[in-house]
Amino acid sequence: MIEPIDVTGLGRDEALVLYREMLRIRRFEDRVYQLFLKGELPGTLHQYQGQEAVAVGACQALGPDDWITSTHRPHGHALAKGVTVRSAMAELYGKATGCCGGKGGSMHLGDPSVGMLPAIAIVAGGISVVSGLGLAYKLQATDQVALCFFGEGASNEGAFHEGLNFAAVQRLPIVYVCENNIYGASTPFHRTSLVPDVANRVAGYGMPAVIVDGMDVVAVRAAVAEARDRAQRGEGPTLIEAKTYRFAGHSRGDARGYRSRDEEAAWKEKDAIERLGLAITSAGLGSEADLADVLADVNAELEDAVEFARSSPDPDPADALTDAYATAIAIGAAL
Amino acid sequence: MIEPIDVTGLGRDEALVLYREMLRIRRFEDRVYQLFLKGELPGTLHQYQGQEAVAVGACQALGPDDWITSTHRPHGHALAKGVTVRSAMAELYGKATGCCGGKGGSMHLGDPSVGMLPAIAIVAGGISVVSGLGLAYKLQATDQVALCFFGEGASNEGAFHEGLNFAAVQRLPIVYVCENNIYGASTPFHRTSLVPDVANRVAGYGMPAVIVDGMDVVAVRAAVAEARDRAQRGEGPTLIEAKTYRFAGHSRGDARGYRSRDEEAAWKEKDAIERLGLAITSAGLGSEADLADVLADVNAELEDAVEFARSSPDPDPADALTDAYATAIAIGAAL
Amino acid sequence: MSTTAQEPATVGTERRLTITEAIREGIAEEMERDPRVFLIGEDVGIPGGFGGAFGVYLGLPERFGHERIIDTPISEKAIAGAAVGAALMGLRPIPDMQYSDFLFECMDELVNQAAKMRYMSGGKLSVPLVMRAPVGTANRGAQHGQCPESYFIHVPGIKVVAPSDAYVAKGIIKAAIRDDDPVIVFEHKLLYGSKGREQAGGMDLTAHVPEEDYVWPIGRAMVKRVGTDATVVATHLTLYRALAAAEELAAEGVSVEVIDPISLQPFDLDTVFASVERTGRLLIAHEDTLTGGWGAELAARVAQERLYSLEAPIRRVAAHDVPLPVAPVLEQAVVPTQQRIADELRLLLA
Amino acid sequence: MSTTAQEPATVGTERRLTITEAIREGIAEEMERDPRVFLIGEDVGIPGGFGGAFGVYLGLPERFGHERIIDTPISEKAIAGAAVGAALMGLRPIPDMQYSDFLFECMDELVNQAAKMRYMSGGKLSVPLVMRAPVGTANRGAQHGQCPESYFIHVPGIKVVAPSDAYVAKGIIKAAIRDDDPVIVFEHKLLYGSKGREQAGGMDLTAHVPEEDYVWPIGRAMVKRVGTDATVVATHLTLYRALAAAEELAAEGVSVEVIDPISLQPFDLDTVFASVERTGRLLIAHEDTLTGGWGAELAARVAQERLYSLEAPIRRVAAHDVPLPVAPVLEQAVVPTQQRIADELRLLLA
Ligand SMILES: Cc1ncc(C[n+]2csc(CCOP(=O)(O)OP(=O)(O)O)c2C)c(N)n1
Ligand SMILES: Cc1ncc(C[n+]2csc(CCOP(=O)(O)OP(=O)(O)O)c2C)c(N)n1
Ligand SMILES: [Mg+2]
Ligand SMILES: [Mg+2]
Repeated sequence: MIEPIDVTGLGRDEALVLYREMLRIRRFEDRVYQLFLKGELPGTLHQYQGQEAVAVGACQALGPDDWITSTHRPHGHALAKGVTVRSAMAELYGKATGCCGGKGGSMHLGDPSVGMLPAIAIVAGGISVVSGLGLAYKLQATDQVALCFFGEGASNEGAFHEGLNFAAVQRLPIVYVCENNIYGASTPFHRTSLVPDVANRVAGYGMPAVIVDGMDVVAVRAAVAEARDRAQRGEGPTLIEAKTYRFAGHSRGDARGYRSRDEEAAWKEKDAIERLGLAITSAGLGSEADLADVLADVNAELEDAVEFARSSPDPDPADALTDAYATAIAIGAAL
Repeated sequence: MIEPIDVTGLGRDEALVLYREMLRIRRFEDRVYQLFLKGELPGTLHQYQGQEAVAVGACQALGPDDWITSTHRPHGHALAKGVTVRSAMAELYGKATGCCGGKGGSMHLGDPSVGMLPAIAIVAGGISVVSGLGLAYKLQATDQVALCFFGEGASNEGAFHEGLNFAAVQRLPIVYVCENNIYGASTPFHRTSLVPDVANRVAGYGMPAVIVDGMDVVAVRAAVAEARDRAQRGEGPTLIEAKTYRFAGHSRGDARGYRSRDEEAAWKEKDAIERLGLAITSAGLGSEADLADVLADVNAELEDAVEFARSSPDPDPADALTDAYATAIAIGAAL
Repeated sequence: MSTTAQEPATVGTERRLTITEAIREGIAEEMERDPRVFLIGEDVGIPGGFGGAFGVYLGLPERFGHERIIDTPISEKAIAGAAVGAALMGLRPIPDMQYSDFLFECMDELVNQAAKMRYMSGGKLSVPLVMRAPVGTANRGAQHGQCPESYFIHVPGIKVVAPSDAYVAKGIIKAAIRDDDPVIVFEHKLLYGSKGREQAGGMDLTAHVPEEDYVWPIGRAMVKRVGTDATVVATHLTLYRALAAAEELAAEGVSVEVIDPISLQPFDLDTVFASVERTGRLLIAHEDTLTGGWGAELAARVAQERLYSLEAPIRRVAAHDVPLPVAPVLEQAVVPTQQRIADELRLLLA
Repeated sequence: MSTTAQEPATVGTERRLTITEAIREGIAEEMERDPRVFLIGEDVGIPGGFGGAFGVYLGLPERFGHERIIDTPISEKAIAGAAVGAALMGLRPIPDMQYSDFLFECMDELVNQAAKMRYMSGGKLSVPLVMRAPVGTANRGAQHGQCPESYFIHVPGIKVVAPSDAYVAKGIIKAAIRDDDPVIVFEHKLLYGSKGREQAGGMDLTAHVPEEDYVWPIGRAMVKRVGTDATVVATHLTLYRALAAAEELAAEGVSVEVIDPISLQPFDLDTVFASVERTGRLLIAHEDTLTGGWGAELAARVAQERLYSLEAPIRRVAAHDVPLPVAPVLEQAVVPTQQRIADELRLLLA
């Protein structure tokens, strides 16, 4: 039985935006998976279905000048932060029109123009780098805030410890959003930690932590908004642990033998999109028809993006040799 | 005013052993410093005066088959674990008779025959490696325990996080002894951590922590003994944070401008050797003359060691090229 | 070291295995033989899981139990550190690094600890560990396709091997496990013989692997193709591309010798020197980037030791000096293709 | 890139500075000029502290404040990561690594992040950071004396420089700060000009450093000594030993040219090629270990591009392939001494 989330105080437009943003990610991922199975997309995929409330809730609480860092599983973060569906899709196809010109790919989606670094596919790599974003904002006394997405598995990396402690000591304007989807690849968190929550780990840095229902987009948005305010007041970073679940396998071809179908079913009951949809209709913020319209829009947007990507040119092979350096050094001539 | 430590229940022999072990380290360090200033010793020194109660208390709680790991500041650990004064001194001189044959030096003192790895001078490096000692004991089901010395500064390294968490999850037989001497080089701990104690940092690993007076050798010994018992019972690792102070500078030539002379004086009042000496005489475990005898013995041992080191041969230069590999590969012939 | 060495002729029934199967078998045999051998890494033994990032360990937990197939948190420093420490205590750990790109997370443990502990102890200790680290680009972008072998030939105290077929892979993993020094074993993802990687250039590769116990000695190269006009030294996927380029040139009447060095540190220079003495021409080919790659060291050795055998400048063909792009068309513009190797050979012979 | 370049003749009053002073001045000038420049590292600005491990930053906190001289916990990954992130946001961080041996603690941030972010972004971002990392053995043993320059010439996306005198040091640190790419600046501890290191072979080195604003371009070598019979390319302490060896050979009637490459990536090959074309003989000398050192790459380039200029095999002299021992007699048996360089030159000329 799906329970609606609490939408008290939410306006109709706001509610439909949240719904649309989440649905866009879900449909993008589903569509991308089909395309991958058809052999249209090279490489591999780490998909985001199930976790949409985290990306959308978090990014909806940010301003356009706030930057995010992301992970090997960045599709949801990218779309939520405003990377266009066209440029994300084209990047997955490895096309010249992709957001990284075909040099990044699925694991490195990003776009500086919307405040997203190329995603970092080294687990916890973004935690290292985000300190510098916060430090830059602090030194320049802007009111920007940096937001760092990572998984519960990343909290076992040394980078987590060094990065969070440094940010705490420096009172950097950073919001850490840990998406605890229980598994790091095949490994359940409880086999890698004697404490149940990642939130337990930051008291040692003097950093506050908040646990939030990661299947409730409104709750995530509220938690991030509060942490952002705190950061902007100069009070330093906050960790938000969003309890969530990835509906798909870790990457393409994962048969998910390490978890039960019952567990999966229980989490599907908490589907963030359905919970918001139900809340919208129950609270009279919108009708079934409104939701269907959103779906139709999103589908149209996606088909346009697929078409765009398919018809985009491949990158010029000669471009493979540019962009390693900002000030060119002759490749092959210099050492 | 120096306060004696509590020696209730301590026997005379035991008390004098603890006294001798600490005094040997103190006098070794003082003597070595003179020799260094005279230009007899190459390289640099990180000295241990002030922290003797930690090394001695900890090592006295260990069995001969328990191994320790050490740091850039290893002289005290080495002597406490049983590295001979002769072989330690010769190693500082860079002589062939040194405990590492002149290949290790001040920062890498160690001796497998007494259960001490070459000290690791990369801050927190020993924390990485000690996991493997504990794992070996666990896999082989011996009742050995590994003990890892490190400074409070090392608790800011990623290795601390990864190592302690791994050991906790695996319930490895390890005792972590953090010597919190307040400073990491010139940097006071409170500038690098919002929490006052390193002990605050391990709850996130589900690991118990104990804070102990690091200027009380008996208290340190008791805490380590208890942690070792726990480890032998298969209950996993413990962190012991010993509050202590290095009386000398960080390394040779440190003018200690980053701390006050008042602070230094206050800590000298807690001198572990004097506190034990006073306890021995007040409790009637020994007389002033007994203590003077110990000093005389230690001094004789030291002069013998200096003589030994001075008269020992330099290593054969050809030996510089051996020992990189166990199974030799032709150096210069192979790539 | 012997100057040439060939895969032995098949005795008895042929038994063709993929590299994945060969390594699994080699590890299993050594775990059977020696109770000190154990595996440690991320996702190596989780029930219902992957058996390591490339399925190499599937079935091993059932045989050897979770005491000896140790799943860890995502903590590369902890993995490498635990391996170093256990090796120092006399065990024989096989730490697993999913992708060799993650070796950069535990460089201190490898370069400053594993490589130096024996020396610092004055030869009293040793560090017999075997780090497994898959390499090779496969449409996954800049952080999941590097070939970092060459960093490690620069670390005195560490041995580096790079097997490219199932026969050698089994023999050398066994040799590495029995070796008393730290060995890093680099395998190429596209040579595992797993299905589904054809699109990225993966090869459906098998070789005869005899049932009897054997090792391939660390430090011994294999002449994969005999020739008289030029010598190519290449590893991994590039080796197969070089062999194909050699065939291409054979059709043009040129006879190319192709050597798989297998071991990069120590390196079987004798085999290369002997070949260059005969052919007078040397092309070195690797997927690792050009500048500072192992090919530079080999070229430098030949330029010092066999200059007078050379009839033409030593050439190298390698990945261009850029990070790895993800788009297939860009990727193939970076790594050495059969085409580029053939072109380089033609220049070498011009 | 110009083929030869010399320290300019002294104009006006001579002003001799140590490398320490020159780098301090260069950093201060750039901090003055550009508010985006800041320093970050361990023990860099603590009041009453050391001003960095080698005193380079003494006085800077008083001038620029603790906002721009940032003391950190002992957390190399945090330091490097913060530098990468701040650089991506347009600032110009100078992270400090006390000893280059500790770079192995933040290899991921350097190799996987700093070097690749620009490329992965399709050229939309850049990472203008300057990592300072002192090198060189000085009786401190295996973990405090390495010369890891060569690892980094193998990282596409990173630039590597190695100044050896005060004039160049100031010019190149300023060039590095103004450069839009990540640059690692390796300086040699025994060349800082600080007292008290004579026992370990330290040199009391100063050079004229003009007051006016200048940069030494990254990628330009300097011919330190003109000669006709052989070319030596050497850096850091080994450069001075090579110059001494050249004097030694001058007494034997041999004329040796000595080149300081200064920049290892990019590398001023033109200057070396032009020299080798004249002398026909090349010796490469560095304190980094031999196998896989930057000398291998230079040798390979010459063997490919200037083979026909060579009148003798290219030789290399470098630290032997072992970790660093601590005993002075062992240490000097490992690193290239003046004696070994002179001997190698004699072999080169034989
Ligand atoms: C340093 C590093 N180690 C290992 C990996 C391989 N890897 C990729 S994703 C992953 C699991 C990450 O788990 P988590 O942080 O929980 O994120 P999730 O996949 O659940 O989103 C692993 C082990 C990696 N990319 N980087
Ligand atoms: C990875 C690393 N970073 C930095 C250093 C330089 N360093 C040597 S000792 C030291 C301070 C260590 O402080 P702490 O751990 O408290 O030990 P203490 O010196 O107080 O015994 C530093 C920064 C190092 N050796 N290794
Ligand atoms: Mg997860
Ligand atoms: Mg300390």
